[in-house]
Amino acid sequence: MAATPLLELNGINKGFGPVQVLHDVGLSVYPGEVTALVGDNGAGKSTLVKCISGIYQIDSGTVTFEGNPVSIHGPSDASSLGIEVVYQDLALCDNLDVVQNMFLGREKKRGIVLDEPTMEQMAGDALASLSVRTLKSLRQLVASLSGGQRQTVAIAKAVLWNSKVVILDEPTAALGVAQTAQVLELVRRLADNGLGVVLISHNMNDVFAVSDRIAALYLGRMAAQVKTTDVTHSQVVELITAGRSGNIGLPPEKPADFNGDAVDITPGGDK
Amino acid sequence: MAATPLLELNGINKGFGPVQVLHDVGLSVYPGEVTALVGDNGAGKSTLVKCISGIYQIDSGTVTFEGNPVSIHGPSDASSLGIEVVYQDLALCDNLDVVQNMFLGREKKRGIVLDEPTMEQMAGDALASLSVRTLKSLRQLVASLSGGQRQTVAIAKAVLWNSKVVILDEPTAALGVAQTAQVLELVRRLADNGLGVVLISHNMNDVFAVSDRIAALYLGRMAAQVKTTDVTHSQVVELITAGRSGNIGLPPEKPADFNGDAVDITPGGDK
Amino acid sequence: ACGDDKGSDSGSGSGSSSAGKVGVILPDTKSSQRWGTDDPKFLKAAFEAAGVQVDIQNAQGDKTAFQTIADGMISSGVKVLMIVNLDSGTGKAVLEKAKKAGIATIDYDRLTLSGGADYYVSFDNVKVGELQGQGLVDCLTAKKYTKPVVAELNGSPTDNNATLFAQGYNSVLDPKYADGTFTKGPNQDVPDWDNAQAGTIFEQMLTSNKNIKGVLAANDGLGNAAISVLKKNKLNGQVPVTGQDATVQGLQNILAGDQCMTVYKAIKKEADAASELAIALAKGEKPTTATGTTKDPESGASVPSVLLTPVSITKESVKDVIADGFVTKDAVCTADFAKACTEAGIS
Amino acid sequence: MSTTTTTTAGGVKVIKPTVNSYIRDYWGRVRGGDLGTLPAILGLIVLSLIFGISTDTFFSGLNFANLFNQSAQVIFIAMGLVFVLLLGEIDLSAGFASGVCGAVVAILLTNHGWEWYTAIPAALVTGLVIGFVLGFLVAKIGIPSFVVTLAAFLGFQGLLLVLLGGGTNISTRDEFFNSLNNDNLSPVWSWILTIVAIVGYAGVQLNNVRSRAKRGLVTDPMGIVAMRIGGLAALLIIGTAILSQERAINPAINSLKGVPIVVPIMGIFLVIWTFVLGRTAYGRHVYAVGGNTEAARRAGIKVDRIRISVFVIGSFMAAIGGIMAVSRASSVDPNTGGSNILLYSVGAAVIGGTSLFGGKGKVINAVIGGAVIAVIDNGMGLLGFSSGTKYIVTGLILLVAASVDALARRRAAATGNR
Amino acid sequence: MSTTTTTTAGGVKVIKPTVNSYIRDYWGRVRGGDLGTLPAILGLIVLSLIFGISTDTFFSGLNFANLFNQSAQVIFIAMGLVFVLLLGEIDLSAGFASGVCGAVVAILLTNHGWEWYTAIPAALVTGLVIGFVLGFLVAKIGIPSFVVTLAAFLGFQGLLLVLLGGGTNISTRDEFFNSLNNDNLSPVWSWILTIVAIVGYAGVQLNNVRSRAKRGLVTDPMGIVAMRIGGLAALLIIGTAILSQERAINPAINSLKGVPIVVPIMGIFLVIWTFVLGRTAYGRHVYAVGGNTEAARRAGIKVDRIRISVFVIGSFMAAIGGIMAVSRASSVDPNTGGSNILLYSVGAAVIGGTSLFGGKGKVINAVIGGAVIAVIDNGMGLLGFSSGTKYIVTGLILLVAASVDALARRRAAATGNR
Ligand SMILES: Nc1ncnc2c1ncn2[C@@H]1O[C@H](COP(=O)(O)OP(=O)(O)OP(=O)(O)O)[C@@H](O)[C@H]1O
Ligand SMILES: Nc1ncnc2c1ncn2[C@@H]1O[C@H](COP(=O)(O)OP(=O)(O)OP(=O)(O)O)[C@@H](O)[C@H]1O
Ligand SMILES: O[C@@H]1[C@@H](O)[C@H](O)OC[C@H]1O
Ligand SMILES: [Mg+2]
Ligand SMILES: [Mg+2]
Repeated sequence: MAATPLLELNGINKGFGPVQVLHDVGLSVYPGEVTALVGDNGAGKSTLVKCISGIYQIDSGTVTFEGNPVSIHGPSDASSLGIEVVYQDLALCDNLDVVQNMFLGREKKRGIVLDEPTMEQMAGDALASLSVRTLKSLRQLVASLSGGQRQTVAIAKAVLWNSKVVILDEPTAALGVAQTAQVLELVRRLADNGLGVVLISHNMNDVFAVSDRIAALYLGRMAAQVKTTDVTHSQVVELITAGRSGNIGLPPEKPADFNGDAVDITPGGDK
Repeated sequence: MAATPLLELNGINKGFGPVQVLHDVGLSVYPGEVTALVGDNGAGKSTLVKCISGIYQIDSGTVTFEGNPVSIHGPSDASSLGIEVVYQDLALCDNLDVVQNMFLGREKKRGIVLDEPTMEQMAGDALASLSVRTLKSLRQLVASLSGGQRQTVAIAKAVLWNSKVVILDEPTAALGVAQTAQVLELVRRLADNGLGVVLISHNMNDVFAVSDRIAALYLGRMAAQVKTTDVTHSQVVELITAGRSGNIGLPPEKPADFNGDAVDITPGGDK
Repeated sequence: ACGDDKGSDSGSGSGSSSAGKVGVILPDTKSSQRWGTDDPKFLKAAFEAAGVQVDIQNAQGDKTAFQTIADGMISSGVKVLMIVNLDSGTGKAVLEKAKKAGIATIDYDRLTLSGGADYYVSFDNVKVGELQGQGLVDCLTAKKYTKPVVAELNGSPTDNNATLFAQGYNSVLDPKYADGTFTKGPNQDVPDWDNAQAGTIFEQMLTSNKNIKGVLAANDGLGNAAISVLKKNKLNGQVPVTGQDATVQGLQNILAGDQCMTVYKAIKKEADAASELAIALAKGEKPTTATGTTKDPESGASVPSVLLTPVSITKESVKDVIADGFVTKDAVCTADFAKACTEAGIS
Repeated sequence: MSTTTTTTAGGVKVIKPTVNSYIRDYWGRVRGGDLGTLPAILGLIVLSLIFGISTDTFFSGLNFANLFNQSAQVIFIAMGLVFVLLLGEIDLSAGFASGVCGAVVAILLTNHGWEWYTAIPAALVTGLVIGFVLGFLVAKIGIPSFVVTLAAFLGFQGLLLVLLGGGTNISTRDEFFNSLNNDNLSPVWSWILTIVAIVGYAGVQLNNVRSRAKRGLVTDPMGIVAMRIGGLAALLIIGTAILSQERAINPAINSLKGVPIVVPIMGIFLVIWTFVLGRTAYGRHVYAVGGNTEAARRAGIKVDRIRISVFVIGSFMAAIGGIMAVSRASSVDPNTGGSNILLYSVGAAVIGGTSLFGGKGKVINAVIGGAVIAVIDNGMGLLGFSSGTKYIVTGLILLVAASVDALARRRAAATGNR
Repeated sequence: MSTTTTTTAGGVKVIKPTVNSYIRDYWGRVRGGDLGTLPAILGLIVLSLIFGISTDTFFSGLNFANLFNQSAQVIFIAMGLVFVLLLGEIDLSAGFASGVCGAVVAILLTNHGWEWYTAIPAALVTGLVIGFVLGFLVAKIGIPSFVVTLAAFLGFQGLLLVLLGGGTNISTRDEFFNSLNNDNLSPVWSWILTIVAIVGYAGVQLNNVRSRAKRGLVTDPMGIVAMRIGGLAALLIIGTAILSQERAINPAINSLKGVPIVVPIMGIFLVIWTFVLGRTAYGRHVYAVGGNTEAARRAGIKVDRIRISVFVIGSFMAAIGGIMAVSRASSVDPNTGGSNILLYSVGAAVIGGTSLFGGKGKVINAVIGGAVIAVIDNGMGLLGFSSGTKYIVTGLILLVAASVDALARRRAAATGNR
């Protein structure tokens, strides 16, 4: 495995109004490796992903890509660097069909005219590789897809492109047994092809099955980033739920540190 | 376990325009039991749930509740029968806060005035029982919640009420380890209190952990409804992916039967 | 297809064989109530009496609708087209299209500049303005105010008549301003003759210029808007207001002493004169009544015209308007005004 | 930090806020872009200062009083439109509906000799019926509200003409009726109402704190509650004091003082509708349907009924707006409720912060937005521009007022709020 | 069933449709409520029949030709508004923007003696600039489009008054310019254009089938393609034949025949914008931003640029609408683009099936909706009702036309589509 990370975050802070969600978060993504990002509900995983892809502007901190400091101001910056993201809130256009969604923003053209046949064919191939069998038509509006079908479209959309880093935010949450297996296999294959992959998941079996490293977020702080082979299942669960496990994880917490996270921000919100 | 089902579906058919999604589906939900509804992505599980709760009108078929035929024309009919549903697409109002969402349509009042203190307290208690720890405030808008937090709110919303049947469509998909355990425990507890529970899940471990019966949908047909103790893990997976396993499941398929499901409904959809 | 007398405004005497149909387009109902009530009534009566079919429509201030109505009348085969234009531009376009189809044209009340209509029937609109100006001078003189401040509420900037009215009253008032008898106060146009806007415009004039002592309002609707504001400030009766059109509301305001005068344009006479011309044209005859001419200031052409004389109406002469049959005594002398009516000699 | 941690609802750790922490939080929210009506109020203040500097009458008591009468029609219509907009619907017919209801009252008063206390209810009922029909067509037949109310916009314009016999102006002479949007309360009554309002507000605020405290729920610090009550009291007292001064043009002839009658009427509706939206289940359901119709439907809310009801409220308030317009002009004409009334009313709601996409808005928005529009119109009138210039400047001012708001909210978007 | 199963894209089993199965599917979709422009077209036919029966001139060639000239302004503005509405935005200023651009062209032609080929581009550039400013304020400053364009509505109204020197009107005398929305093509040219249009359409359709077939993708059955081409051809040929007849009231004075010049202009814009929306990446992005702005942003689409662009297109088409209005009236006045023009234009787009919430609509909607409105206006004019009645009946007809659509779509909702 290469020693220099492909993508490196340092000291990332992010708050919404009076609420501080991420505190000094650091994360390294190595090429050819799957980094699992785990954490409790509301720990800040999706927020971190959106900071990386430029959907949110970070309050402070640095992002380094292939050794160079970069600043990402929007999703198009991220994708031009070669970072692809499958978001947890899938962000598909309900009024467009499957093919149209998959190529959104990167349509194939002949001259200025859209090359529909090519796109239809490529979309079909990508979906087929993800074990999609119940889709009635590639021209079906996304609005009418089942939960799992939507998720597959979002995943297929992200892996269509030659990118360097792929981030998947709970990609298998809505998937069936076979589809989940396909996606995990895909994740592994991407990493084996030299990409840096970040996989967010609550499923420890999946995490241990495909990841090389595990990064655990706890209440907006990076509790620990460890090699998967160095930890046990239950250690990771402890990191997720308590922020530390034995001698790994955050330093013993001073309770006051976290009080700030539990301020009721709208006292008497019903006036 | 009681012999008469609490809720019984027979010969349910449902199509959207030219697409037939459910074919002659039958399902029995017994009081005091957890019935797991499984099936591949796009098999028709969520559609079936929406037919039960009156979001979709069925094309034909009968619904029997506590032995009496009923016709459900809308969600309010379902909830007045005592059927509560947690939908896969959570259906929360982003512009309302957590408490407001949880009591939506069934607000506590004093006279004509909303009784906010009571609702706030009840909501807090319900959420606490589901291991929610990262929520900043009960008065936070739902729009700003994490995926798992949203899901917890939706579940808490459904179990606040004294109902007879609770249907949960992939309730743990976005949940963390601890929260998932809580929800499964809750599901079991509900059944033990005599309710009929339907749990939709793609996670076989969860299914086998809590369910009494398993109903498998395959391409819109009910492949089999069996006791959990009578089948193995791999048999269920076979039912899901092939519609039959050994001598259980749908009769050997005549391929022509399913052609209809794969018609491209928008040939040349790009004109 | 149905019978020819489909339109609700069509004449009853469709028996007359020789006469063709006449189309009349009125402008709106906002600039003055006359277009919605008086003109259609009098015109219809005149055509019906002559047994000539007529189609009267109102464009409701919409010039696109104005043209569409004209198109429809032309395609349904009218012999004569009579219009009160919304502005000279569309008026001209309509007149030209009619002429190309071989239809005779009449400008009613408002002259279409460069329009080249065959005939023009109206009042002398500059004269209307002069009467308003003179009326205000008389009322202010009677009140013995020294150097009274006069506010002007002009008509719509898009109505050529409004320009003519202003020309008239300013020709009377400007010398008074110049020689210091009167003081020139605020002066604003009221878009579309909109009464509600006129109210706010006048209220603000009064707020910023508290010693306004006279209001030249271009018609009764605008006058009433000013009177409401004066009433609110309990100044009604002390500040003379002018008007035009001799509407029931205007006449009542005069009787109540809140309005100084109005200008009565004998609309029935105007309608009769116009319909007389149109009837002759519809029968294919050459009209003889258009003895005067009006010079189109833009094209310089002389348009054969019938020009009637407007009359200034004050409290004493309200009865003349009633006597002329323009408004009924019942309408004006309601319970609230019974006493004032008797005082004004209306029996 | 000297905060006391209390554990309440659902084991969620909460900290009892102090005045300091409350202000810090509020400031954090403002910096985060959660501004509420703040920008519109700021805009109002800036506009007032500009007009106050450039004319010498803008800040006179007379002009202050005028503002209320001038803005009444738009504000009442806008209050009703807030409900319609909350559902993401639109009512293009509100302007002419107000005209029709105004015509009804004028005709009954003047032509049929009814008394105000029968004629006004008749007009209000007309409003209710209109709203019901509109709502029915939208909710039950499913025609988009834009089309239904466009048709009604045309239809009511015609109805108004027919009612007015083709276009006559009808004067109203009922003293009480005309006084509604022209006359003033006596100074004594003005003060009594002011005090009632202050005491009422204080009562509600304190009661709220008490009932939450009793449950052990987080409450606002008393200091903040006191500041709120004090703020409102100061505002009302200053306003009433100004309006109680003599402001007649010629005090020798007649005296003009006191709060315009229309002010307490506006106040009452503001309180009622704010209560309905904020404190009743009905109001909650309006927000829910506007935020996510499907979620509301699944929660068992009768979406159709809510939809019909907002049109009923919309047209009812339009009727009141129409009554105020007719009262002010002491007459009705075929253009009452026409011209820019509709756009100004929708504009008032939107400028105040109501979203056209539903789910976001308050009744106070209508009042503040209406005030912005009225101040612009009023100030422009004092400046005496020509009509062309006036339109242009009005447009520009509107734009500037709106961009204060927009720029503030952009920050909100940048920090991810909403 | 005699269908051939082919396995194409992504292993998804697909069946090659036959004419029969295609029609069956289409019928299934229609019964499921997926109606497209069908209801509006149906409404159009029903309305035409009603007016044709109740007047003897509605179906005359002259009246048919009038319809195009009468509807031109609204249809051009509505075409541009479709883009704005697709993004869920609104442009209240489109009417007066068309007036301003019309004034620019008239002033340049008449007062400054420019030629039409310089004056018209100047007006179009004015439109582009207006659109850019509006779009910039919405996209970059973040003011809601309702407020920006309400301000612009007022501003342009004023600008128009100022341009026209306070209220005069300006006549245009340029023959070519005036002919644009008044005169007709010669019958020979009419036929040539008709044939070009038919051949072009056939070419596109057949090419489409060929290129899909080459890839082994599912194609429409040839029978259906032939029916489509045949249908369009029949429509155009019948129309051209009617319009090539003599239709002058008094052919002796001047002859009137051929397709109105404005028809091919409309046709060209219809084709261009349909192409842009349906076949280019830009069009795709417009739908995406309208459907889900956040998803579009995440897909790397420059949302702000798209937002600005739709206002540019909107005002550009408004400029063309203004040019047509001025040409038709051979003059411009301060009310050009005022009155009901704006509401009718938005109404045209909405009646045709464009959603006010964004993401759904086609340019053809504007044409069909505009035709519905024009037919109502035209037919009502022939019936000769009094103004009040006319407004009421117009409103009612609009309502009836819209409820056909609504009732059909309700079924769609019932079956879960959209
Ligand atoms: N726009 C916002 N405004 C305020 N708070 C927010 C906002 N977005 C997220 N949060 C809060 O930030 C925290 C982190 O949210 P995030 O979505 O990153 O969690 P997560 O780790 O992805 O959780 P999950 O596993 O449930 O998806 C949550 O407590 C959430 O309520
Ligand atoms: N409104 C609709 N119009 C057309 N097809 C639809 C519609 N809704 C659902 N479908 C189709 O019906 C099938 C069943 O969908 P459904 O959502 O019930 O699946 P599901 O079993 O819940 O799948 P998942 O596990 O992915 O949630 C899918 O193929 C879907 O594309
Ligand atoms: O009578 C007046 C008419 O001549 C003018 O054109 O419009 C306003 C009316 O008051
Ligand atoms: Mg998340
Ligand atoms: Mg599902």
